[in-house]
Amino acid sequence: MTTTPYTMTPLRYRVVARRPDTADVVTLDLDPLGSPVQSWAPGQFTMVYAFGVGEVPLSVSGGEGHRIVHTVRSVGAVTAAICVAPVGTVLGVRGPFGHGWSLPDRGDLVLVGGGIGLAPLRPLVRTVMARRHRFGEVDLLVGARTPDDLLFTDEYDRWRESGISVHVIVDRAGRHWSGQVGVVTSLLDRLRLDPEITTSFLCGPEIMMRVIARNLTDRGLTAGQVQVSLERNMRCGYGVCGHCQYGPLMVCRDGPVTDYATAEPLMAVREL
Amino acid sequence: MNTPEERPTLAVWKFASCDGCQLALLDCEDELLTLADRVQIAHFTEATRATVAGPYDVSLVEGSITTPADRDRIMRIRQNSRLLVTIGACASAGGIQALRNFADVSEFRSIVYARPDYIETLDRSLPIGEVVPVDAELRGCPIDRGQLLDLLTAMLAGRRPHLPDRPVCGECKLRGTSCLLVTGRAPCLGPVTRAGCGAICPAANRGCFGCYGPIGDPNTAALIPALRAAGLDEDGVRRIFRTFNAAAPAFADAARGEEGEQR
Amino acid sequence: MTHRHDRVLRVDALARVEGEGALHIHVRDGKVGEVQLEIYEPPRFFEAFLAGRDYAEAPDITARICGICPVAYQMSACQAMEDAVGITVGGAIGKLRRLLYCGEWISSHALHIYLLHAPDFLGFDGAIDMAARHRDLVERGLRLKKTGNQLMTAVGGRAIHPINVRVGGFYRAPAPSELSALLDPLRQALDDAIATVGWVAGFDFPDFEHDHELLALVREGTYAIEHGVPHTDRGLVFPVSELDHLVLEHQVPHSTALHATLAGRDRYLTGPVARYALSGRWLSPLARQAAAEAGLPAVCRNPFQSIVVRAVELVYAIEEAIALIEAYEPPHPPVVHVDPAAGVGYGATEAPRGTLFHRYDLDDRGVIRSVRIVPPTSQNQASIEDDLLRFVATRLDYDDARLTSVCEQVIRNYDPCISCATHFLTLDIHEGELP
Amino acid sequence: MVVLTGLTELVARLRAEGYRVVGPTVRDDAIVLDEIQSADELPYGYGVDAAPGRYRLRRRGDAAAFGHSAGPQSWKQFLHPPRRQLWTADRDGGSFTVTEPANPDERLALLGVRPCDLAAIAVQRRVFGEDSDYARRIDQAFVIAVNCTEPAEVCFCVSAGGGPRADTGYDLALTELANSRYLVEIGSETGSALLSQVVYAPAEPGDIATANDQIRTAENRMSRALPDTDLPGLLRRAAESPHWDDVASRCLTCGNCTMVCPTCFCTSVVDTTDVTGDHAERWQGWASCFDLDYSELHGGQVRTSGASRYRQWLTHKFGTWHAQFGQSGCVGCGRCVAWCPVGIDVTAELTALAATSDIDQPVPS
Ligand SMILES: Cc1cc2nc3c(=O)[nH]c(=O)nc-3n(C[C@H](O)[C@H](O)[C@H](O)COP(=O)(O)OP(=O)(O)OC[C@H]3O[C@@H](n4cnc5c(N)ncnc54)[C@H](O)[C@@H]3O)c2cc1C
Ligand code: SF4
Ligand code: SF4
Ligand code: SF4
Repeated sequence: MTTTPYTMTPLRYRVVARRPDTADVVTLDLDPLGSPVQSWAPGQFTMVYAFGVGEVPLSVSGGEGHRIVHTVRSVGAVTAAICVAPVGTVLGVRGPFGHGWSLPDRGDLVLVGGGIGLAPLRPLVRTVMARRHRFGEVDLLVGARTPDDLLFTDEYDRWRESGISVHVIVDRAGRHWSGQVGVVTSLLDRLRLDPEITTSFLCGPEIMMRVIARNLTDRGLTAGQVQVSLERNMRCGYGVCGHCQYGPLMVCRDGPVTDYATAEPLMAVREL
Repeated sequence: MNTPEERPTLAVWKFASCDGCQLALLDCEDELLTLADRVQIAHFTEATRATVAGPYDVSLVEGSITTPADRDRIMRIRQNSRLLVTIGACASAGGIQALRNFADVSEFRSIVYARPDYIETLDRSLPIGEVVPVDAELRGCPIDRGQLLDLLTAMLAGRRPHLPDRPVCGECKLRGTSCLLVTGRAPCLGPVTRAGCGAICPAANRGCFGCYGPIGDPNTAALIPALRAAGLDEDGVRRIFRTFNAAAPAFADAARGEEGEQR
Repeated sequence: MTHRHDRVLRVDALARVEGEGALHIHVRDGKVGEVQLEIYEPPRFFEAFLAGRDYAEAPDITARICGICPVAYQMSACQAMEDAVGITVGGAIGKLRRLLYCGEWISSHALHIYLLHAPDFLGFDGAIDMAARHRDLVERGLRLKKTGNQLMTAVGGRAIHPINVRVGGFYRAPAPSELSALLDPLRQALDDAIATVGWVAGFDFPDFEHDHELLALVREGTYAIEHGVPHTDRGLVFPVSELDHLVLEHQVPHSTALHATLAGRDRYLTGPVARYALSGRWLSPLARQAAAEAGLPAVCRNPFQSIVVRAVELVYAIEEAIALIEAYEPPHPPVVHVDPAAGVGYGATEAPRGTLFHRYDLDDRGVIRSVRIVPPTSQNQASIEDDLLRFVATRLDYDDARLTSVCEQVIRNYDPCISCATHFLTLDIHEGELP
Repeated sequence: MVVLTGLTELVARLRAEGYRVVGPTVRDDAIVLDEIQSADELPYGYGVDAAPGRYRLRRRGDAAAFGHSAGPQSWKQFLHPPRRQLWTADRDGGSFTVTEPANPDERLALLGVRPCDLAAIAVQRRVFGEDSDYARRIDQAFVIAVNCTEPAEVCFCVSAGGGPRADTGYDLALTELANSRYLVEIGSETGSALLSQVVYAPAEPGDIATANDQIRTAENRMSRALPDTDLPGLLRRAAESPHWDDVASRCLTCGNCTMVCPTCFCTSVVDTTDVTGDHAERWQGWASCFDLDYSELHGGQVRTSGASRYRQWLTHKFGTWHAQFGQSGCVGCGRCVAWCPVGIDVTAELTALAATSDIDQPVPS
């Protein structure tokens, strides 16, 4: 086992399976080639290096044992290189970094994932499934641009079977879509919440998280009961490069998951 | 090594320019032959008379557009190129010959030519980006060999080339040069000029004269008093902005502002 | 259109000359009627926009005329400005200038010999194709070129458009250690250059001679580079200040470029062949020996053999650079103080491809009133066309492809730098007959 | 306490022990930090006139070696290098191997570290952590501090919580007395061991008092100060102050302040390949929060306006640094004030913000 993730030198992982999720999102299973990184917790991320192309932060979206699963949306050079990497490709991995979700011992849970934001929630869903009996209502709200952009659709049934209410909504429907159309907040409006015992987990575009978090706090949750996963430019992953500063936070070190009590005043400031 | 058919094709084109920027490619002495193994040099008249028909994966374009015929030619090249990269101040901002943009061209013609009627030129020296879309720009008069190599290796690797939008000051401080403006040694455009050269001028004890053109958001207005304090008069300020990137909007505006003040 | 008695050869982009041009040969009734070297280079109006600029800007601005020989422009500009304001710059600064100039000679000559000219003799389209068969040779050329570039970078701050040159001298004198670091590569380069002479001397040269008057700067006792007095091999000697009376440029109606001639005389030739003819005896012993072993006559009249002369100059420039570095003492300060003053100043130096004249007229604040720049390529223009005319005349039996390629070779003999021909014209080209 | 006469022997001894001695020396009209071969290269007799956006060398009446204030560089040039290779990687078969560069076993001797810079070194050590290359490098280094007897007009170490006297973090600390005499305090066993190998004399009566006097005078001469208020709180409240636009109209966003600041630590990485594509490298280099691409996310930058970038720098240094690292990011060395080409002065900007902070800020929606 490696002793510390706090290094700029990557460890090698091989792509052992590759599943295209959507037109621009791919899920990769990675197994270590030599020493593995330390074990991770849901909500944490790693820095993934594509040979000669560069390195990007990616949330862990699953994995057992030493396996790490990443779900990647191709938006630029590095993510494109990772998305097209065939099985057998060796990537560099550093981490895991940051604070993950903090799951309470009991109560109701509301998980909201927008777009690729569902990726870091997926391991949380798995953990909740394993301890399902401890919690009351568990709602998972999933939003995507179009039905074709929905992630992990083949898992929704299993999630539902384990007692999680999965609600799905898209911005724009296609021809074969019989589900809901609109913004995630409209799903939220229909949920009955018990603000006393609910914990909420949000990951998606910043604007989505703000709207939902405000909605939740308007309905009586304290900001401390809402967790959000933040995103900033990252170069090191452990608080020494400075890029991910968000007010007092170093998102890589103090985040990416933080409670809304901390994030709210920061999100209110322009260009922070 | 790739077989020729698999190799991406590279074309180098020249418009109004001094050839210096394409020479930077031949100046990659240690890498040139390996590069030629990895890419097919499909059109590069400075190096070979062999030409391969397009389309081209990458076109490097040197020089500015100054004649109607060249305007047509760059459009054809654009159609034939997957990626079009401008190399140098001429291609990216019109170059030194864009000084004509601020003068009467017919007068220019008659200064140089006895029979100006033979000369067919545009009134302005146009950057390539004003005529066709451009995928990337290598700045500088001339470009930096290291940046060119990074661009080419990045394209081969699928990487984004490292062309940081930071001022020359960043590189100047990295190499430990003491600031010319602060020590009062020379007026310097470093704070508003895009990095890439390695801050070679301040290191040679002279002010940056802006050959890489403006950064993304230059505050030229705030710099001008410092240039004055370092010894430039209004005319000097106008001239320093009006050299190799005279037609870059931020520099053109700064120079025009000074003209206004003179009146 | 092509038939035996009426041919137009069009070579639309003249490869492997720096800059792009085209060649048109019109053959009528079995005789060469017209040869045109058309230059694509669109006008850039340097002489026009230099007016109104400060004297101190001329070295940087004129460097941009040509990226292949920027040092030549900087040196001629500095010299002319210093002449205008009445100062002389010599001593350690002068030596540093010569050293920088050697860098440009090494780099430019290596470029021309290996990448542009030699492929002609060996039947390749270019150096890259040549490398497929003769990788070691091309690598040797690149190594030589790199050494020249390193020298220019060490003295000038960068190889293309050096930033360290100013009227009066330099902005910064390189530390001795920065220069002595180049001694090893230069010694390697010297071996490479001597091998180069032997290699190019063995090329197959077409049987052809020219009779151009040869013009170069001459400076008693040394091979003139950054300083000298214009001489011709037919006895004309004139101070550079006579430039305007003696070097005339004409815009000939049917020509594509300004042709320079000497007043009362005719076309002439500048460049390595002229320098070698006029100053050959002041080459270093090693360079002279290399020339002798290459079988080079004292005056080389075969333009194809210019490649050998260039190789000999390469040997000389490297030796000279080594000597200058070994004796180097940084000038303190690296610049002679300049007070702007009204006046007319002239400068002439030897660019790798020939004599480069500058003339500036300054007002009392040092603002440029008018400029004249006479680059080597426009001086050689008439000679190139004359060579072409006579060369083609006896080879009309060649097929188009072969004739085209030898004509290109004739042009490349002159290492013409078309961008540096500051004022070339673009003309409408008539298919077939010329007006 | 003991007194050294001259520094020649000290420098020679350090070099003999295998240290690479780095100290102040004159270059390009400034006192820079560079490797020195002998004490002769120290800037004897040079003083500095510094003001916002202005730095001029001047001749002093004496031959003091340390009679100058902070120059354009700080010790981070050596302890946190501007550029360094993190690793190289080479393809082998379907994989690649990563190689870290050998840690140069270089031992630095830092000669003439002023108290503000000692504090800055401690700040950076805190940022990078005890298990960092930075900590290793400074632990291996021999540190010779110099008490400050000559603050510049731009200095404010006292109000930044430091002071002109070195208290910890050195092997030896000098106070420069008249006639090239140096009062020496020993800070470590290594320091004492080295000192035992050079010729010194016992301090003369009055030497210690003179030294103390000089340091006290320096302290009293400090002409700049930070506003006496809770700066993190002030900056939190001032996040949307109109004053940021005012600074932005003057600020070049050139990043000089961040580069000269001895505590600024931000870096970026650059990944490269060679022409074969089989060899890759990663390099790390100083970055600045003033660079437009510093805050880049897919689709654009977070901080595009000059105002937001200036706010980031000032707020981090004097405000959020406390939350991140439990202390201020500023040691009051004055470099950012002197080396800003347009003379923007952090103390003045903070004072201006403090003056307007009573005005109720509109609550951002
Ligand atoms: C904590 C964290 C977790 C993430 N998890 C995932 C995930 O699970 N799946 C996924 O698809 N994406 C995730 N992202 C976003 C992903 O990192 C970016 O899409 C990626 O960096 C874009 O790089 P690129 O080279 O493809 O794009 P380009 O636009 O070419 O980016 C170039 C450079 O910009 C910077 N950059 C650009 N966008 C971002 C960004 N959004 N975040 C940080 N730096 C950026 C990087 O330095 C990158 O090298 C996460 C981001 C963070 C901060
Ligand atoms: S940008 Fe400068 S170096 Fe490049 S071609 Fe134009 S003039 Fe020459
Ligand atoms: S310092 Fe300025 S002028 Fe000099 S090379 Fe760099 S960008 Fe060009
Ligand atoms: S913020 Fe300014 S005064 Fe403070 S430590 Fe940095 S450079 Fe020195």
